[in-house]
Amino acid sequence: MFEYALSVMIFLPILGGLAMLLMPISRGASRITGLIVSLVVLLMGIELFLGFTGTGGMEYLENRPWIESLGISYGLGVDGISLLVLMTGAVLFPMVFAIFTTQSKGYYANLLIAQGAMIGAICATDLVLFYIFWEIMLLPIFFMIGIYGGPKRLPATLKITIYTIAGSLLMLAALVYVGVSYHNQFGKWTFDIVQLGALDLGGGFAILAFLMFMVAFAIKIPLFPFHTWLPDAYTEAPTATTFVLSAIMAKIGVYGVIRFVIPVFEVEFVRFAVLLSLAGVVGMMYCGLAAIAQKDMKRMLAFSSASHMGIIAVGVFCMNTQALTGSLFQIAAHATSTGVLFLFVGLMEERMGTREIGDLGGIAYRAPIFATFFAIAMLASVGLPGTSGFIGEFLIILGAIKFSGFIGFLAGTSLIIGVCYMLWMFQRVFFEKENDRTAAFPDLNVREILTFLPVILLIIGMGIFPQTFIKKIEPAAQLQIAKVFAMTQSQVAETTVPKPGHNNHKN
Amino acid sequence: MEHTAAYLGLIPLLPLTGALVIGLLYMFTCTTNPLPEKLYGALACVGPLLSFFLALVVFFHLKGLPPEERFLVHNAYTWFAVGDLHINMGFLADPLSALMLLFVTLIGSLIHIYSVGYMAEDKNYGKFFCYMNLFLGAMLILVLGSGPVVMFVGWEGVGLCSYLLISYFSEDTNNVLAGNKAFIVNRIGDLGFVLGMSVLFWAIGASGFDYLSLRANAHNLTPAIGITVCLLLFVGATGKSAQIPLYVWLPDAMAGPTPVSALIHAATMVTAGVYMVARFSFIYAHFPIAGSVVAWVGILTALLAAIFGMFQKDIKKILAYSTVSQLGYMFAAVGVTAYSAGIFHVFTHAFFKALLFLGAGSVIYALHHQQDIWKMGGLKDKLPRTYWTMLIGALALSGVPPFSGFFSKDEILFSALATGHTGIWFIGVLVAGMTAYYTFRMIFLVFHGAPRDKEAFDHAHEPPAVMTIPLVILAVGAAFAGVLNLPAIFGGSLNVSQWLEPSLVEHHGHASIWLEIMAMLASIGVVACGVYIAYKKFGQGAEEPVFTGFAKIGYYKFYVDEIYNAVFVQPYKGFGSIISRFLEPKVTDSGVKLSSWLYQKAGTAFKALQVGYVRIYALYMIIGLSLMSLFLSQTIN
Amino acid sequence: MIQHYLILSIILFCLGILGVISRRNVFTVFMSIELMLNAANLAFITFSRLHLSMDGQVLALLVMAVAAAEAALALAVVILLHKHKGNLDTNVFSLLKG
Amino acid sequence: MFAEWLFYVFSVLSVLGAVGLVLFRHPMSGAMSLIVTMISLAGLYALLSAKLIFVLQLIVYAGAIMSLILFIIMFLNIQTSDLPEEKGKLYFLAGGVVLLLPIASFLIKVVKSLPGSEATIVGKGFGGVKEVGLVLFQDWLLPFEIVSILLLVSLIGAVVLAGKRRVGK
Repeated sequence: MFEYALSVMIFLPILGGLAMLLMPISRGASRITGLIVSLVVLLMGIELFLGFTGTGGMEYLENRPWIESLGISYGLGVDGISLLVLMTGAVLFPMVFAIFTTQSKGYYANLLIAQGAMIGAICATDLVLFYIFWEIMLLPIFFMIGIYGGPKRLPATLKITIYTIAGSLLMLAALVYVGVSYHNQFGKWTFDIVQLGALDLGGGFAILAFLMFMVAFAIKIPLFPFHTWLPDAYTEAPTATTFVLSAIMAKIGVYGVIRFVIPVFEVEFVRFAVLLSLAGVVGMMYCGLAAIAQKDMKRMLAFSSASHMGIIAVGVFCMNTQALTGSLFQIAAHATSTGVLFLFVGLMEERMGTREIGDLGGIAYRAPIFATFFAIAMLASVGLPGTSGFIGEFLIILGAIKFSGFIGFLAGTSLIIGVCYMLWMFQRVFFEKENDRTAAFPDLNVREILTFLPVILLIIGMGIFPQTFIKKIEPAAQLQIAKVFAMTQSQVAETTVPKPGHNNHKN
Repeated sequence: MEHTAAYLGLIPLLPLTGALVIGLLYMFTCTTNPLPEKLYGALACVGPLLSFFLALVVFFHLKGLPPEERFLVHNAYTWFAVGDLHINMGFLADPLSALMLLFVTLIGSLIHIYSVGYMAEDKNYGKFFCYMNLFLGAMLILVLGSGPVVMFVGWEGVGLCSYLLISYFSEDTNNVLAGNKAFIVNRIGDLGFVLGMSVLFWAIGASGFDYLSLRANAHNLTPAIGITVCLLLFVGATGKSAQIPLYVWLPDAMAGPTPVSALIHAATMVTAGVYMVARFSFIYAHFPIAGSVVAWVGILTALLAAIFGMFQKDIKKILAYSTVSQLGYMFAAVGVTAYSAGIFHVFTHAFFKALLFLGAGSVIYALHHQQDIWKMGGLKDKLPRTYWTMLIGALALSGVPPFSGFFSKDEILFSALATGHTGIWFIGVLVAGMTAYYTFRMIFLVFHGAPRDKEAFDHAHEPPAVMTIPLVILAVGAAFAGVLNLPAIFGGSLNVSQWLEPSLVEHHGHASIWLEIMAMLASIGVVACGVYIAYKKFGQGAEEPVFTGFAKIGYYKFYVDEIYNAVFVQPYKGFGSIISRFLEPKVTDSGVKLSSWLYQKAGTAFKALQVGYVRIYALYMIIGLSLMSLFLSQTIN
Repeated sequence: MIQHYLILSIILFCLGILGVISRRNVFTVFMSIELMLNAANLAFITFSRLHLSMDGQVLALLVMAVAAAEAALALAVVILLHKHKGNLDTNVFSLLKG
Repeated sequence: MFAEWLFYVFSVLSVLGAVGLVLFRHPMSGAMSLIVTMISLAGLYALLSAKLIFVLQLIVYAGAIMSLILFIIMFLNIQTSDLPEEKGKLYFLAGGVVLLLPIASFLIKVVKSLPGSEATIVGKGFGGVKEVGLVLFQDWLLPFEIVSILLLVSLIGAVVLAGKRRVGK
């Protein structure tokens, strides 16, 4: 029965969400339905995690021909690269349903659909299937921002739509190129990512296709300078959407680079790695600096999230096992820390009607539990040892140093930049004098404590016992890096041996 | 042996558990029905005392082993392993860490006991002890960590606790700002530490990234990488141990409660940098150039801080600068490869500086939070126990024989001379005089002369025994700790140095015994001058002077804070504003805005074509057909 | 010879197009369309003759029926137009303007 | 030979009629010249041996449809003042000719490439009522029925459109 776990995890939420939209049920009932569905997915995710052996290959495979004339199949699978991303998608959703009790039915339904589509995008092993889920995933996001967002939601929706659609179309074009190239080289159609790895691409078109893929993912990550949709969208989106965007969707961008771009475009990837990692580092610093000037807490966190995504991206571009593992780990760590921070901000906004940092103060005195939870999530987000944030950040910096000392140094500055704005915000919001607004702030109630506690424990647990997770993802990372190096080495060997008449063909 | 090694994990775990228990109790009860303070006090002291006891067990276990086998390793579990990088959550006890362990737990316990009295009136009693226990746990991880990464856990952990405790009185913005400053400046240092670790790992870490493996592989380091590693790690040390250029946070850190200043910002955490350099002696000893940098930075910091210390009027600020200054000495010591001398100074300094801080705390407590020494005076009779214990501390700090500070400081100065660093020796002696001057300036102004604030004076009274007993214990330590490391000329045999021998890689300088005696006499003479000048100026009571000229610059600490603010902080914030006000909306976003603008313009342009008359649309069709025909006609024939 | 019929059909068709795009009088436009239909019919019948098959003629027949239907509707519209707007200018119909 | 001669006469007449339609300002004149074209076309159909279509062209087109148009034109009693002012007509005409030339030349090229054939009149067995009827009611039955529905719909549509509206709606 469990061999169809992935399909169930994908389609249970999607069908649940659609059914919820069609059925005339109250908002309370729809919240409970959402909670139950997401809890089922969570349990399946945990079962899947425990059963995952972590040998580096794909597990829980499902494969069914779909459009046979074009070699497109319904292929699902999980390996070390997707495991933690999948887990964030499976684990974090029930919190949203548990905390936000007053939203409308469509809101909950959209959340469920988003979850299903995201899990689909994470599990897909077929490029076309991935693309389809990737697009489906955006629809509920648009609706949620556009319908349930803040006062400036329409421009924000428009911006994210333009950006992501542009990216998606570029990706579609590149995807077609990849499929056609495969057909030209091997005489058959396939979009299966494992087989596409055998492709030997070269020349200007390959670079163009690579850049198209990269732009699509860079927009989603978001990588500097494609990040400008993020502050608006994150700020205007309702809290749960911001949470989903930052905790899961951004990660799918990084995941997409690792899963689909690196195996196919090894040579181009190696060639552009320095540039891309620079973009990551610059984005990290740029967004980090921008964060300190924000007055709106949510917007500040949005910039902080972008800043962290920059550092995660650097880990991917450094091309060594440590950095890649660090990035994969940091994906989960960042989802738990920054994602939860967004939820906290949402709670504060719900209770006090404002997120302006200047309006707040002294919350720690009234709400010690809330303040403690917030502080733990915040410390994880600045990478304090003992929390989940440290392991990933350390591994990424370590790997970056090997890649290039300069990049490593710049990546390291995230230690400082992150702490500056976070402490500044923490001081204004939780310390100093309380005012009328914050004096009435109630501490977390039992339901909320029970909701947040698992994640807080996870943050600490991932910091103290990270090996539980790392041993499942590390073999896959090692395999991936080994493939890149094998491929580029052979390419280099090929280009250095002069072949009369064929010299100009490569490059 | 295995049995004792297992204690190593327990030592930091005990205070951490204490912190957890206290924290949870406090968190869930503080707003509804606060628990009694006694409960928190008792809970808080259990962990440190048990740790101290275990530390003694470990220490004596080590002592029972032959010198070259004196190390215990306990690998609790694999923390994380990626590729060649294999990090154990491991704990190492060797002579060096055992010594640190011993005095950290001892002084930590004493200060916990003292705090029970000092913090009695505070409403957030539980929170305070939660942080204190957490700090002690982190400090013990720092000391016991079997490799740099585990050490870094403690390293950052103590930084966090330092932040939490400095901004403890968080309703006052200045305190929180001081906490932020401490954390951020420490983080700058931590960046150096992380980068240093990374470089070190890629150089020699593949076969094990703990001290023992690194030490075995240290000979593989090339000079370039070795020096880079040394300097990067030293950046980390300057952050944590308040050296130039990152010392600025420590004086501000005095915003925290006084026991915190004593424990964290005098006795333990700030010496972590020295400990770290000593830990990496197997690298530093190979690269004298890096060592010289360390030594010079240290001694210049000592000089600078001593200058500042001479002009301060806040009793805790004086002690803070004196701490910075003494830390400078320690770095000078480890810089000239006299690691054992440096560690010994860490050891004695912990006693006398904790003593001075706690004494200052007593004074502040007695005067109801008055910290300005120009508002004190004549307290000798009111607070006799405090006076005598603080006097011992002051004598030790000034380096008056036979108190502990004399031996440790003299060992440092002699090592500098013996390894040929005459300049460092000269500055060191000068600083010794200045130290004596400002220490006794403080003693005279606080305890001698006539009371300057009559009302506060009348209300002053000796604090309770729970506060004075730790003072006495520390005073005993401050007075006699020097005996542990008596040099040969006094008939001793450098016991501490010998004890530390297996942990360190030292190059001993050779100098004649006459040189040693000359140097010693010189420093005693300078110290005597310092004390004398202080007595002449302040011994009989003096009025608060108005600072002019150099003194004014000194009082304002050479305006370093202001310069840093102008050079680093403001530009940083400025960048932030520029990005969010100008760069982000106007430049980076312009690509999207441009494309949407283009679409709009193109839309307007095409709108003109949509005239609405069907026949015009037919015309467009014809145009299209016509063009197609033109194209197709070429394909025919 | 048969090609001349087709060429004539092309010429008539083009003249019909010309009438549609250059004239604003509803009647003329309408009749130009009729002209185009006739031109098409001519082509059909020519091909029917060329291939000696009846299908072309049947199609022409159907076109005539459609033309009749069109005429009935179009003229009704013209009457309405004249009733409401009082003139016969096709430019009155500009609701397609964006 | 005679047939060829007839062809040229009819084609010139039909083109003249079409040109008249495009150029005459008043729709009445246009309609009259269109009738010329229609009748000429009927002649051409006859030359092509399409007897039935020849008859229908005369009866349905030149007869019924054109008289309906004429009837409406007269019914509306169109004065010269009712006619739209067509100032740019000449430009449109010239432009239209320029645009249509490539299309026409392309089509003519295509036509030229077709196999040539004589258009002699075929006697019995072609284009009569019987032949057309057989094809129409066997192969083309469904389109035929659809066209009949179309006619019905347009009939109703015309009545509804041109009928009187109730006031206020």
